[in-house]
Amino acid sequence: ACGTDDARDAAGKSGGPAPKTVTLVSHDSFNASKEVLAEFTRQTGFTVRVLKSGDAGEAVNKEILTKGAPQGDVFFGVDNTLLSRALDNGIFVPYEAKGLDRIPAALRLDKEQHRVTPVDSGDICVNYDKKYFADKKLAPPQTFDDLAKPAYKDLLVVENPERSSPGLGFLLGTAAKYGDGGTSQGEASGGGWQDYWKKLKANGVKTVDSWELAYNQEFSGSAGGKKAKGDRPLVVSYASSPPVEVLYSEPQPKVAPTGVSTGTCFRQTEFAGLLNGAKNPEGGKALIDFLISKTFQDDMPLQMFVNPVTNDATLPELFTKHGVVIDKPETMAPEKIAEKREQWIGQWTSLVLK
Amino acid sequence: MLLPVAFFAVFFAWPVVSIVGRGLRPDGRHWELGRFGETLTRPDILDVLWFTLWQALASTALTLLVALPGAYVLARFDFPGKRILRAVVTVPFVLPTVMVGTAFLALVGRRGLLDELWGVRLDTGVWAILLAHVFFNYAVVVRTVGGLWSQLDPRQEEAARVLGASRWRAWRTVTLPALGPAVAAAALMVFLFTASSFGIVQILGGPAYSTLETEIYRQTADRLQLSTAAVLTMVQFAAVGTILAVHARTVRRRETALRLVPPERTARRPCGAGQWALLGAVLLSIALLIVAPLGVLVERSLATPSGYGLDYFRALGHVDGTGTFLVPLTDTVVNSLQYALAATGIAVLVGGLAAAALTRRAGRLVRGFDALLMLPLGVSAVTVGFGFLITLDEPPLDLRASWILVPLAQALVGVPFVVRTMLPVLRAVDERLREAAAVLGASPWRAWREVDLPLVRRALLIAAGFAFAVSLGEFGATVFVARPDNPTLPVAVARLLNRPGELNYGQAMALSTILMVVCAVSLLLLERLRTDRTSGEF
Amino acid sequence: MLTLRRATVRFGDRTVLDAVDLEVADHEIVCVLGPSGSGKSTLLRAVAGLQPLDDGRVFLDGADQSGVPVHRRGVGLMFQDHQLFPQRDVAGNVAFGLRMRRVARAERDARVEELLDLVGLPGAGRRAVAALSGGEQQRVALARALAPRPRLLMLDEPLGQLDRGLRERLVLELRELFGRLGTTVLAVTHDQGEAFALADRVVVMDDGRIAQSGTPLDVWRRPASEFVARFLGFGNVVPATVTGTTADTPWGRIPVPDGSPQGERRLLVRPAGVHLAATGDGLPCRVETRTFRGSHVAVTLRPSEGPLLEAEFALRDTPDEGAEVDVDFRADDVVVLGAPSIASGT
Amino acid sequence: MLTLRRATVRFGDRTVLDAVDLEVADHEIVCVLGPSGSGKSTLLRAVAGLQPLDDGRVFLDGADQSGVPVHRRGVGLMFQDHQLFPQRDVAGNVAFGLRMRRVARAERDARVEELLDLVGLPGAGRRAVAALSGGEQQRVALARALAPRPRLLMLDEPLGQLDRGLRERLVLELRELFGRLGTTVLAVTHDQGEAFALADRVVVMDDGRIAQSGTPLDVWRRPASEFVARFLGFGNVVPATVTGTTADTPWGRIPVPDGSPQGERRLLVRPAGVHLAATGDGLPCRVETRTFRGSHVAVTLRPSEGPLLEAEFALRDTPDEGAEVDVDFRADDVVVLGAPSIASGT
Ligand SMILES: Nc1ncnc2c1ncn2[C@@H]1O[C@H](COP(=O)(O)OP(=O)(O)OP(=O)(O)O)[C@@H](O)[C@H]1O
Ligand SMILES: Nc1ncnc2c1ncn2[C@@H]1O[C@H](COP(=O)(O)OP(=O)(O)OP(=O)(O)O)[C@@H](O)[C@H]1O
Ligand SMILES: Cc1ncc(C[n+]2csc(CCO)c2C)c(N)n1
Ligand SMILES: [Mg+2]
Ligand SMILES: [Mg+2]
Repeated sequence: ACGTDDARDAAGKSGGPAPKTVTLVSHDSFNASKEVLAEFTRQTGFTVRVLKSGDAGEAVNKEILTKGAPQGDVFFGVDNTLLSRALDNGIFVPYEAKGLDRIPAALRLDKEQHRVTPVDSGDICVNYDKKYFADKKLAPPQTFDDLAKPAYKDLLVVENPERSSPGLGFLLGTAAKYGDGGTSQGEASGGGWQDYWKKLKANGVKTVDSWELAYNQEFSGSAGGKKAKGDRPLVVSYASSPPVEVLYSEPQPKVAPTGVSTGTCFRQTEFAGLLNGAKNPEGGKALIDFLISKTFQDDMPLQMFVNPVTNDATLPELFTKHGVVIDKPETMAPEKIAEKREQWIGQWTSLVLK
Repeated sequence: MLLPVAFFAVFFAWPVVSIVGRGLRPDGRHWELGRFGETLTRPDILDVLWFTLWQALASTALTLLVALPGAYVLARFDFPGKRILRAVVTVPFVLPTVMVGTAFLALVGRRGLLDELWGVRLDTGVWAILLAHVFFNYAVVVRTVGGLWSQLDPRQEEAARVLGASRWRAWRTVTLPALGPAVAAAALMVFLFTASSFGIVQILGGPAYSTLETEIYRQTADRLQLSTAAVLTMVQFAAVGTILAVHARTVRRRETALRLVPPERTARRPCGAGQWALLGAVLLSIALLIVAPLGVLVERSLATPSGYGLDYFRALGHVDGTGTFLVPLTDTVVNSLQYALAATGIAVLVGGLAAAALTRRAGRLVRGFDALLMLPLGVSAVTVGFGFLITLDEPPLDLRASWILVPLAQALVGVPFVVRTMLPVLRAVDERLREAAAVLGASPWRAWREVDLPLVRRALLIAAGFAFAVSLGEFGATVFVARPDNPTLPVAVARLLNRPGELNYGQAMALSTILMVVCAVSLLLLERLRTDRTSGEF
Repeated sequence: MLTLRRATVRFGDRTVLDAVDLEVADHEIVCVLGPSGSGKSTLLRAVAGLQPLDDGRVFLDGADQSGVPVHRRGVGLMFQDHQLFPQRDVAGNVAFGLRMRRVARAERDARVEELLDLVGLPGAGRRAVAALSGGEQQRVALARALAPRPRLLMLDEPLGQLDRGLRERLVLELRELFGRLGTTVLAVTHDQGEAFALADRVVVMDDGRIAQSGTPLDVWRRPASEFVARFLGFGNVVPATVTGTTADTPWGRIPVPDGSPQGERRLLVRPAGVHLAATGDGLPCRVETRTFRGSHVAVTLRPSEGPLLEAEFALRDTPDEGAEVDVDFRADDVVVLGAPSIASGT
Repeated sequence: MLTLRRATVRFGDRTVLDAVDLEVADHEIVCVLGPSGSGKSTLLRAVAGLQPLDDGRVFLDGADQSGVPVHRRGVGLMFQDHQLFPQRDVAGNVAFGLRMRRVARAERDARVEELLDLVGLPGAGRRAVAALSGGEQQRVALARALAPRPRLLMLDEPLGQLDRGLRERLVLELRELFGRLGTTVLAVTHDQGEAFALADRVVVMDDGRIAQSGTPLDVWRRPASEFVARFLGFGNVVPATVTGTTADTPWGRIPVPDGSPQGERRLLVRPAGVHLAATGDGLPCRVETRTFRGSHVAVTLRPSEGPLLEAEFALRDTPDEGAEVDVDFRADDVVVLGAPSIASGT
C-alpha cells in the first residue's frame, strides 16, 4: 500500500514488450506540474514515473555506477560541471531530440553525438540582503572584486564546492574570471583564482557544507536566516532566488527582500539524456522531446526556478518582475571543468578550510 | 535463524561486499590492495580517523553520564506525565539531522537561547557536536537500559542494603552488574551511531570537521572515488568489528539469569529529598537538553511575520502559487506511517527471530552472527545504498525502484535495535521459568510465547518503538534509495528547505512539528499497548 | 535493643501489621511464629527499613529509626527467598557485607571460610550460586547474613529447607555463636521445634497482630488463646465450664490444673494428655485413624460423645484402627484458655 | 509407572545421581528424603526430562523417555523455588497448565477456584504473585502443579514453608486427593513427619545413591545403615557385638530384639528406648542438656562409660540439668544396623 500505482506497474511490466511507463531519473529538485505530465501522457500514451535519486552529484554518480542496467529510461539533471564525467562514463546513448533548433547553439554541448539535450539553465550568483545594505547605507557588492573589499568584510557565506553544486559553481565562476594561478597546492604562484580566494579568506568568507545551511541558517536575508539570527548578508545562491522569495511569501511583497550581485554569476546548464540500457527507449525519446516542448519549458521556471532554454518559451511574470537577466555570466567548457575540478577542489580545500 | 541470516545476507552483506569489491577491483579482476597503504598514510585521513574515534567515545561517555539517571528515573519512579516524557525523549530520534542541527544552534549557537540568557555560546564546534549527540541518543540509553531496569527485582538491591551497602553502593555492586549487558548494548549503539554521525557533524561542525562517515560519503556520493571509499569502509568494518568483539566478550561474562518482575511492581513514587532532587535534576536536564531544542522548532513553526499563528500549518494544506501541492500533507503523513510500519514490521520480525535464536544457542558461529547483525549501525548508509544499486538490479530482486526498498533499508537499522534491546532481557529470563512452563505441558515454542514473550514484551515494544522512530525519521538510507515521488515527512522537510522563501521555511518547521507529534503519539499508543495487557493471559 | 511501637503496615486496604508492639532485649533470641501470611516477613522488613511504616515507630537502642536509611541501621536480614547475587560466586556473596564494611581482605577470606565450614559447605567458595541445591543456597544466604555480625540479626526462615540433622546441628551452633558474639536475633520460623530449640522467647503472630509472646515452654504449656493452641497443632479445643479443678466439657468431666481460670472458658486437651484407661473406666472411643509420626503415633478417636479427639501414643501402645478403647485425661496436659493476662505482648 | 535404571547425572566431576534404580508403582506415593545436596531435586528434574542423563534411562509406563521432550512426558513438577510466572497473576499461574491442555475456560476457572480453596487462598486469583508471602507463593506453586492432574506428579518440598497446622491439613487433603484421582506421586521433603504422613514408601538418598527404600514404619524401625539412622536424627549409634538377644556396647550390655543380625555390628538406640531406671539398676549418667521439643524433652546424658547418650522424656518425667540418673534400655527401640538385605532399593 506504500507504493504508487506506477511502482507496481513497473514491477509487473518490466521486461514486457511495450511498457506503458517511462521512467525519469532525476535529482531531488526535479519538479513538474501534474497537468504537464498528464499532458505528456495524453500526447504519447506513456505515463511518467519519476525517481528522485539524491542531489545532483549523487544522482549522476548513481547512474554511472548502474551503467548498463539503469533504474530508468531518461536521466535529467546533469549540468555542465558534471557533464564530462557522465559522458566519459558512457551512461547516455545518442538521441537527437525534436525541436533542438529552438535552443541557442551555445547551450548545445556535445553537438556531434547528441548524447545530451539541454533543458534549462540558471545562474549561480551572490545574493544580498537588501535591508541590511539599506540600513547600513552601503551599496551592495556587484562584482567578484567587490566581495574582496574591506567594506564587505565578514559578510559573505559560501558553500563547500566539494559538497554542493552552487559552491562548485561559484568556485568555477572565480576560476573563469581570474584564471588558474598555478597547479601547485597551497603556495599559489602568482595570481589566478587562488589569489582571489586568499583575499576572500582574509576578508572573512565563511564556508558551510550545504546551500540549505548557508541560505537558511547563515544568510540574514532569508526567513530561516532571520529566525536563526543569521548574520551574513551575502550568500552564494541562484539568480532566481529573489523571485522565489517573493513567490513563497504571504502576502507577497512588492519588491523582493533580496537582490543579485550581477557580476558574480556562473552559468549552469542542465541536460537530459537517454540512458544506456533503457528498457523503454521509445518512451524515453518521447520524454526528451517533451522536456524541450513549450508546455514543459513554460512550466519549468516556477517548478524548478531555472530559465527555459528554448527561445519560444515565455518567462513567467514573477521572473521578469523580480528577477534579473544576467548578461555576461562566467562560463567554462565542460572539458576544462572535467580536467581541473578535482585539482581545484583540492587546492580550494587547503586554501580556505585549513 | 534462517530468515534473519537470509535477510542479512541479501540486504546487507551482498550489497556491501559488492560495492567494496568494485572499489578494490576497479577493472573487475585485479585487487588493488596498494590502496590501503596509500590511503591509510594520508595525514588528512588519519586526522579523520582520530577525530571519529575520540568524538564517538566522548559522545558515548557523555550520553551515558547524562542519560543513565534519566533511565533510572523513568524506570523506577512513578510520576504523572512519565509516559509522555518517555515518548518526548524519543522524539529527537525521528528528526532529520538538519532539524536537530537547526534546533541546537538556536539553543546554544550564536545569539541562541543560552547565549542571550547566560552568554553560553557553543556555536559550531566539538561541544555542539557532543551535545547534539547526547540530545539525539538520550532515548537509546533510556530505552535499552530502562527496559531492563524497570524489570529488575528490587529485592536484590535490598539484600545489599541490609548487608550495609549505601543506596549508591548497592546500585553499583548489584544493579549495575545486572544492568551491565543493557548498558553495554546501549553504549555500543550510541558509539556506533556517533561514530557514523553524518548530518550533525556536517551542520554543527562545519566543513572543517569530518568523520569517517562524512569522508566515505564524500568519496562515494560526491567524488565517486570508490577505491578510497572501499578502504575507508574496510577500516570502518575493522573498527566496528573490534568494538563488537570487545562488547561480546565483556557482556558474555556478565549475562546471568536475573529475577525479572513486571515493571509496574518496581516503580514507586519518589520519596525523600534525594529522590526528589534526582527527579528534578533529570527533568531539568531533559527540559534543557531535549524539550528546549524541540520547542525552538515548534516556536518557529508558529512564528509568522504577522505574529504567532497557524499560517504555516494551514499553508501545508493549500495549493501553492504554481498550482500544485509542493507537499501534499496527508499523503506525506500517511506515507511516512506506512513506511515506518512496514520497516518496524520487518525489523521486529527479523530482529525478534534473531534474538530468539541467539538466546537459545551458543557457539562461535552464533556469536559471530550476533556481531554481524550490529554492523549495519556501524557501516555507512551510503555504502549500503550504493551497494543496493549495483546488486539489486536483476529480477526478481530488482527492488531499486520499488517502495519496499525504503522500509527494507530502514529495517536494516531497526534490526540491530530490536536485537540489542531484546537480547539482554531474553538472556536474563531464568531458564527455569521456561522449564516450569515445559513441565506444565508447554512446547518450546509455546513456552517462548508464554514465558519469554510477556517478559520481553516491554523490551519488544521498546524495540519496536525504536525501529518505528528510526524509520519515521530515517533520512540517510532513504535518500540513497531512489524513490518514486511520494515523500516521507523528513524528505518533504528537506524538499521544503531546499527552496528559498519564507513560506517554505515556515512550512518545513510546521512539518517538523507534525513529525514530532506523529512520533510522540505513535510511541504513546505503543506504550498503551504495553500496560493494557500486563496481567493475565492473552 | 529493638522496640516497635504500634508499627502498622497496610497494603491497599489490607492491614498486614496492625499496631504491633514488640520489644527485644539485648542478646535476646526471639523467634516469630505464625501462620503463612500473618505478617512475619513484613515485620522483619519493617525493622530493616525496607518496608515503610504507615504508622508507628521502630527504635533501635532507643533511637527512632524513621528516616534512617537501611544501611545505617546496622541490622542484618536473611531473606526468605535468599536473594543471592547471581553474578557473584558463593564466596562473593558471603563476603559482600564484609566488603561493604571494608574488612581487610585476609580477614574477609578467613571469615568466609569459617562460615562456609559452619554451614556445612567447606570449600564451596568458588561455586556459582545458580549451581547450588535449594538447601545449599539457603545455607549460603545464612552465611552471608552472619558474616558482617550485625548487632541485630533478622533471619527469615533460615533453616526451612534443611534436613533435620543439619538443622539441629545448626540450631545448636547458632545458639552458641550468638551467645558468644552477643548477637540479638529476631528469627522467623514455621517450625515449632526450631523455635523452641533456638529461642529465648517466641512471639506468635496472628493476622498482623501479636497473639502471644513468652518463653517457648510458657507458650507451649499455656497457649493464650484458642488460636495459639490450634496454631501449635492442638485440635482438642472445646467449650467448658470450669469449677475448681474440674471442668464440664462435651467429653464429660475433666480434671484441670490448680489455679485455672474459672467459669465459661475454652479448654485445651493436649494429645499427650489423653491416656488409655481400663475398659469401663473412661470415655469410650473408637480409633478412627492412626498416623505414624516417628517418635509416636497420632491417633484420631471418635468418642461416644463430643467432637473428635486427638491423642498421641507410643508406637507399642497404639491401638489398631477401628478398636474400641476407653480414655481418660490428665490435668497436666489440660489448659484452660483465654486467661487475659497471658495474651498480651512482652 | 516410573522406572529409573542406573540413572546417572554428573556435573563436571561430581556425580550427583549415581546409577539410581528406582521403581514407582501406579498410584503409589513415594517420598524422597535425604540431606541437602544429596541429589533429590536432580532426581526429579531427570525424570521430568529437564536434566539430561549422563547414563541410564527413565521409563514411564514402560516407555523409554530418552528423546521425549519435557512437555510430552505428561509429568508435573513443582519446583523447590516455585518459579511462578512473575507477569501473571495467581489465577494465571494456576491456570497455565490447564490452558496448555486446552481445558475450556469455564472448567478452568472452576478448577482454579477449587485449588485455591484447597491451598487456603480462596479469592486470591487476581493478586500479583510478587505481592504474596513466601508461604502463599509456595501454595500457589502447589496449586499450579496440581491443576493439570498429571499422571505422575513430582513435588519438590511442597510444604516446606508452611506452618504446621496448614501442613498437616494439606498432607491429609493431598493424600485424599491423590487417592481419589489415582495420581502417582514422587515428592521430595526434608520433613520426616511429612514423609511418614504422606508416603506409601520413602526413599532415603545419600550422596546420589539410594540408601534405603521402604514403608515409613520400616525405615523408622529398621534403618538400613548408620547413615540412615543418623539422618533420621538418631545419634545413639555405637559399635556392638551381638550375641542372641543381647549386645555388648560401650554402654554395657543392652537387650536387642529377637532375630537381630549377629556378630560385630553397628547398633542404634532410639532416644525413646532410653528409660529412667531405679537408682543402681542401670547405667549411671549425668544430665548434660535439656531441650524442650514440644511434646517431649530431648536430653543429652553423659554416661559413666561410653559416648554421649540422647534420650527423650515426657515433660513431667524429665530430670533437671546436672542431675544424676540411672538409665536402662528397651529392646523395642534398639536396632542392630547393617542387615544388608534391607539396604537395597525396591
Ligand atoms: N547445575 C549444577 N551444576 C553443578 N552442580 C550442581 C548443579 N545443580 C546441582 N548441583 C549440585 O548437585 C548436588 C545435588 O543437587 P540437588 O539440587 O539435586 O540437591 P537436593 O538433594 O535437592 O538438595 P536440597 O535439599 O538442598 O535442595 C548439589 O551438591 C548441588 O550443588
Ligand atoms: N507487596 C505487597 N503487596 C500486597 N500485599 C502484600 C505485599 N507483601 C506482602 N503482602 C501480603 O501481606 C501479608 C503478610 O505477608 P508476609 O510476607 O509478611 O507474610 P509471612 O508471615 O512472612 O508469611 P509466610 O510464612 O508465608 O512467608 C500476606 O497476606 C501477603 O500476601
Ligand atoms: C532558486 C533556487 N535556489 C536554491 C535552490 C536549492 N538548491 C540548492 S543546491 C541545489 C542543487 C541540487 O543538487 C538546489 C536545487 C533551488 N532549488 N532553487
Ligand atoms: Mg514470610
Ligand atoms: Mg533440592
